[in-house]
Amino acid sequence: MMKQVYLDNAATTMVHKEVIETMDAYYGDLYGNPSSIYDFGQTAKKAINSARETIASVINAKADEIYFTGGGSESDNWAIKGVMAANRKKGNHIITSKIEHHAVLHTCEYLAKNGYEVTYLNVDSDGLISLSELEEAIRENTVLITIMFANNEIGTIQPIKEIGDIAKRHGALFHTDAVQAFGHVPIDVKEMNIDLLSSSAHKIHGPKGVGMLYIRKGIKIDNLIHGGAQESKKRAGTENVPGICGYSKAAEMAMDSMNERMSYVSGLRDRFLKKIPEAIENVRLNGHPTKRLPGNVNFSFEFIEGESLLLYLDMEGISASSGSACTSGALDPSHVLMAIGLPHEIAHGSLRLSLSEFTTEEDVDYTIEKLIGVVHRLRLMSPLYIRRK
Amino acid sequence: MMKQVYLDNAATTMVHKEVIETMDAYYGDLYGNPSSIYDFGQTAKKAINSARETIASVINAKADEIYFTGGGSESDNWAIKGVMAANRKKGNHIITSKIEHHAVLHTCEYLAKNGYEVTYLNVDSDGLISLSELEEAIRENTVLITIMFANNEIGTIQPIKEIGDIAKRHGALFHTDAVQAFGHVPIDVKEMNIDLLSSSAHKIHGPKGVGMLYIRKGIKIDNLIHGGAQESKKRAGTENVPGICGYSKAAEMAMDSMNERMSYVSGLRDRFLKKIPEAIENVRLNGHPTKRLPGNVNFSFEFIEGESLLLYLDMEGISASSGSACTSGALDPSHVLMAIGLPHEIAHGSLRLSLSEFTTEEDVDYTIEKLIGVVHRLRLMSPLYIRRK
Amino acid sequence: MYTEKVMEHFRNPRNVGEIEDADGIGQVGNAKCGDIMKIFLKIDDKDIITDVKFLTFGCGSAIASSSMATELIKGKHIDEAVALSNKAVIEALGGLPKVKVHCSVLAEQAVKAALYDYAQKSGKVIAGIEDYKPDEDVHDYDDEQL
Amino acid sequence: MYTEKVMEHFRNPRNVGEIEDADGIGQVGNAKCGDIMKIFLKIDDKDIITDVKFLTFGCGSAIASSSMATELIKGKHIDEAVALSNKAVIEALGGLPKVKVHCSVLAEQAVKAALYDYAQKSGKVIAGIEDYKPDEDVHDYDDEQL
Ligand SMILES: Cc1ncc(COP(=O)(O)O)c(C=O)c1O
Ligand SMILES: Cc1ncc(COP(=O)(O)O)c(C=O)c1O
Repeated sequence: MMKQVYLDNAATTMVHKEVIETMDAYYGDLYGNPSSIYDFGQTAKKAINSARETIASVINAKADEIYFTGGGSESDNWAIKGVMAANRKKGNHIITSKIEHHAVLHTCEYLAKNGYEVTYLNVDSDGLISLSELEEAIRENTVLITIMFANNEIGTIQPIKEIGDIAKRHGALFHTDAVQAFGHVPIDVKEMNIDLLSSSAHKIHGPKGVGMLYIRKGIKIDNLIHGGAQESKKRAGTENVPGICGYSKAAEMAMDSMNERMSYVSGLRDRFLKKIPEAIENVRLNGHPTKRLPGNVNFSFEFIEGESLLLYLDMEGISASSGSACTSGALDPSHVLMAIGLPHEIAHGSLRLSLSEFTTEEDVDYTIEKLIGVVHRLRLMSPLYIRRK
Repeated sequence: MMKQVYLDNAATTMVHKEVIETMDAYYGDLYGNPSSIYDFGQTAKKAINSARETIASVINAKADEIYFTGGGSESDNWAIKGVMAANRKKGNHIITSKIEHHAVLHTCEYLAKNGYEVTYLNVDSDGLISLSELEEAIRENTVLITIMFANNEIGTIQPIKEIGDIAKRHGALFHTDAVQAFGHVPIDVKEMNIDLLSSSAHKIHGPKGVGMLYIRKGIKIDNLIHGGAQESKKRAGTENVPGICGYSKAAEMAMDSMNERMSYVSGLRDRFLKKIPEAIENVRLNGHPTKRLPGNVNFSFEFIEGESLLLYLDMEGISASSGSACTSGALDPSHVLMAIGLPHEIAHGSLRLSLSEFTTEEDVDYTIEKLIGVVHRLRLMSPLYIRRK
Repeated sequence: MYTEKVMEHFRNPRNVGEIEDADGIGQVGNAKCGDIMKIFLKIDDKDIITDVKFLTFGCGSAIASSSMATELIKGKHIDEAVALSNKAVIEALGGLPKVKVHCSVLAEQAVKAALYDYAQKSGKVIAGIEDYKPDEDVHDYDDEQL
Repeated sequence: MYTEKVMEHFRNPRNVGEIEDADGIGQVGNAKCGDIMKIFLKIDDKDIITDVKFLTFGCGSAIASSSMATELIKGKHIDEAVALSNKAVIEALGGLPKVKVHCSVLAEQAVKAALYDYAQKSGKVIAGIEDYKPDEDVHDYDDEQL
C-alpha cells in the first residue's frame, strides 16, 4: 500500500482508540438518558458531570461554567448571538477581526444585517491584530469583543491576555474562538480574562459533532437552542453522552501530553519551516514565524494553484489543505490570506500542512520530497512560471 | 442479576449493534473531513450523501431537502426561528399547540418576548387539536403552523394530513416535530403537505446528538448556525460523519422493519392498555385510545405520586418515566397532562411506559405484576388513599 | 441523585401508617403541589412521644424525609421534637438535592403541626411553636437552582 | 468530486508545453481569479491544426479541461476547432462539478483566442469567431450552486 501521510489535522483529527472505546461503552450498555431518574440514567448523568470537570480543568474554569454543544460552530454562534441578544440594553456593537473563522464572521455579518454594528479589525502581515486599533475601536455601546485564540489557516496566536485586559478595562465582554488552540497550547481563562470560549472535540482526536462553550459565571446570555432543561437550562437537547465522554477522554489525553507534544510537534513544524524554503524557490511563509500553533505550517508557492497542488499530493498519499478559492468553489481565495495582504495569485497557491502527535519525521521528509516534485511539475505547466523564465 | 426492563424508549433508545459498527468504521479509519478534496475526505462526503438519500426515503423527501443537525431540539429551533426570521415581511404570527415539546414551546415563548405573536391551540381530553380552532386561528400575518406529529408523553397522533391541507389552503407554512414519529409510523411529506419536519436519531436506536431538518425545496429559512459552507451553506459545522452514518443505518433498519414492528409493538402496548385497568383500580389512560404511537402507554394512578412510583419500579429493574413535577424539579406537573385537563393531583401520579422492538411479552407481564405491588404499597402510604377508605 | 441514606429510608420507610387514637395529628402540603404529609403522635403524660406514624403522598425524598423525621422524634420529649429543623432532617439523610429541600421543610412542618394539634387539644403550651401557622405554604422553590 | 476521466487527464495531461513558432497563441483568464490558460497552435496551409500545446495555471479541472480541449482539436480543421464548445469538453471529460464548469468555458475561450490570433496574423476569416471578444471575462460562477 502507498504511504499515507495525514497533514490536515486542523480540519479534523484521527479519533484516539481510547476515545472510541470510551464512546462504545456509552453507545452500548450505558445508553440511558441523563435526565432520567432511574439508576441507569443517573449513571449517564454522572459521566457527563465528570466530563465537565475534566474539560473545565483544561482551561482553568469551573465545571459549572462548561456547557456542551454540537460543535465549535454552534458554540461560536451561541456566544455571539446569545450575548448580543441578552445585552441589548447595553449596546449593539461587536468588535472582531478580519481573520476569524466563518462561524464567527458569518454570524457577525448576519447580526450586522439585523441591526447590530460590527467592527472588523485589521491584521498585520503576520496575522496579528493591533492592540491599539482594538482599544480605539471600543465605544460606549461595545458589548462584545470576539477574537480567535489561534487562526485555523495560518496558525497565528493572538495576544489573548492583552486583549482580555483591554476588554476588562473597558467593560466589554471577551469571547475567543479557541477551536484550534484548546488542548494544543496552554489556556487559562482566569488569567487571560476570557469571558466566553469555544472549543470542538474533533480537533483534539475526539468525536465530530461535540463541542463546548465556556461561559464565565454571571455572564448574561440568551439560549441559542431552547427546549428541555439540559445543561442547566442553557442548552436544550438530549445530551450526546458518548460524544461528551469521548470529548472528555480526548481532553484528558491532550492535557496529559501537552508539554511533550507541543515540543515534539513544533519540532516537526520547524523542520518544515526550515527545509521548504531551502528546497523550493519563490515560497512565502504565511503566519507569524514564532507566535504560531505548534502544528501549523502554511506556505504560498508562487506561479501555481492550490487545488492542483493538493490533488497531486493526494496521489502521493498526502492529505493537506489550501486557501485556494478553487478548493471551496468560492470566487476569492481565503479571507485570511487576503487579510494578511497576499496578492490574489499568491494566495491561490497556498498550502496548509497541519501536524499532530501522529506525524513522524519520516512523514515530514517524505512530504518535502514529494512537494518538491509536485511544485516543479505544476510550475512547468504554468504560463506564469514559463513566461518568467 | 436482576431482570432489567427498559420502558423509556421515548426518552432514548438502545443503539443497534449494526449502528455502532457503522459508526466505529467512521471513527476509526475513515475519519476524513467531508469538505476536504483529497480521496479520504471525499469518502466521508459520499457516505453522508448516501445517508441523506436513506433518511429522505423514510419520509418521501428528496435527498437535497434533508439537512443534518445536532438533534431534535436544534431542528425545532432552527425550523421556527429560521422561518420566522426569513419571512418577516409576510408576518410575525405562529400557531402551535399547548402540548408541544419544550423545544417548540420554549422557542415560541422566546419569540413571543421578541416581537412575534403566538397562538397556542387547545387539545381535547385525548390530546387532539381541533381543526376548526386551527382554521379560525389563521390570520393574514400567520407565517407558520407548528404542530407535533405525535406527542412524546401521551403518544397521541395528530391529524397531520388535514393540518397540512389547511396550512396549504391558507398559504401558511407547516412544520411538524416528528421526533417521536419518524421511523415509528409512516410519514409522507408530499402527501401530508409538510413543509418542514424535525427528527432525532436517538429515538430510533441511533446515536444521540444527531438529527435532521427536512426543508421543502424553495422554503425561505435563515440559518440558525452560521459559518462554513456545509449542508449546502444552510447549517455550518464539521459534519458528524459517524453520527450521520449511524443515523442512516438506524433509519434503514427502521424502514425495513416498520410494518412488522408496528404490529408487534402495538400488540404489546394493547396488552398494557387492557391489563392495567383490569388489575388496578382508579387508573386513567392518558392519550387517545387508538390514535397513538405504537409504543406509548400512559396511565395516571390516583392517590400516588409519580417519582416514588418510578423509584420503586427502578428497584425492580424497570426503567420508566413520569409527568410528575417532582421528577423534573418543576412546580407543576407536565404541561401536556395539564392541557388534556387532568387535575394536578392526578397528573402527579402519571406513568409513561414506552416500548420498543426489544420489549417482550414477559417484560410486559413482569412490569404489570410489579406495578400492582408498587402501586398498592404507595397507596397504603398515601393519606389521600387511606382517608378515602 | 439521592444519597444512600435517603434511598434506604425510601426503600424501607419507618413508621408508616396511622395511629387510631392519636394525641396529635398534623397534615401539611397539598395534592396540587404534589406532596402531602400527615403525622400521628402518641404522647404520654411526661410529654414523651411514645409512638409516631406517618402517611405521605409525595416523591422519594418526601417519603424519606417523613420516615427520618418520625425516627428523629420518636421517644423524645415534645420540647425536643418541636425543635426539629429541616436542616437536621437533611443532615440525618446525608443531604438532599437542592430542588428537594422543601420536602424536609414539609417534614419539619408536619411535626410542628401535629404538636400544635396536641397543644390545642391538651391545652398545653409548647415553647417554640408560637410562630407556627398551620396553614402556611411551605414551598420554597428556588427556580434558579432547578 | 471529479470523474475518472478528469483525474486521468489531470494525472497525465496531454500536450503540455509551448510551441516556439506558433501560428496562433491565445491566453484567457487571469491570476487574480485563479486560472489562466494559454494555448499554442501550429496550423498548416490546409488550415489543419497539426500541433497544439497548452500552459495552465489553475485547478485540477482547469488542467484536465485544457488537456482535453487540446486533444479534441488536434488534427482538426480550424472550422471544426472553432466550433468546440465547453459542453463538448465537459462531455468528453464525463462531466464536471457545477462549480467547475467555468474551467471548460475557459478552455473553449482559449482555443477561440488562439484561433482569433491566427486569423489576425494570417488575415483569414474564420466563420464562427465573429462574436469572439478576446478580453471578455469568462467567469460564470453561479453562487447558488457552490
Ligand atoms: C417530541 C420531541 N421533540 C423534540 C425532542 C428533542 O430531541 P433531542 O433530545 O434530540 O434534542 C424530543 C426528545 O427529547 C421529543 O420527544
Ligand atoms: C477556528 C475554528 N473555529 C470554528 C470551527 C468550527 O468548528 P466545528 O467544525 O466543530 O463546528 C473550526 C473548525 O472547523 C475552526 O478551525
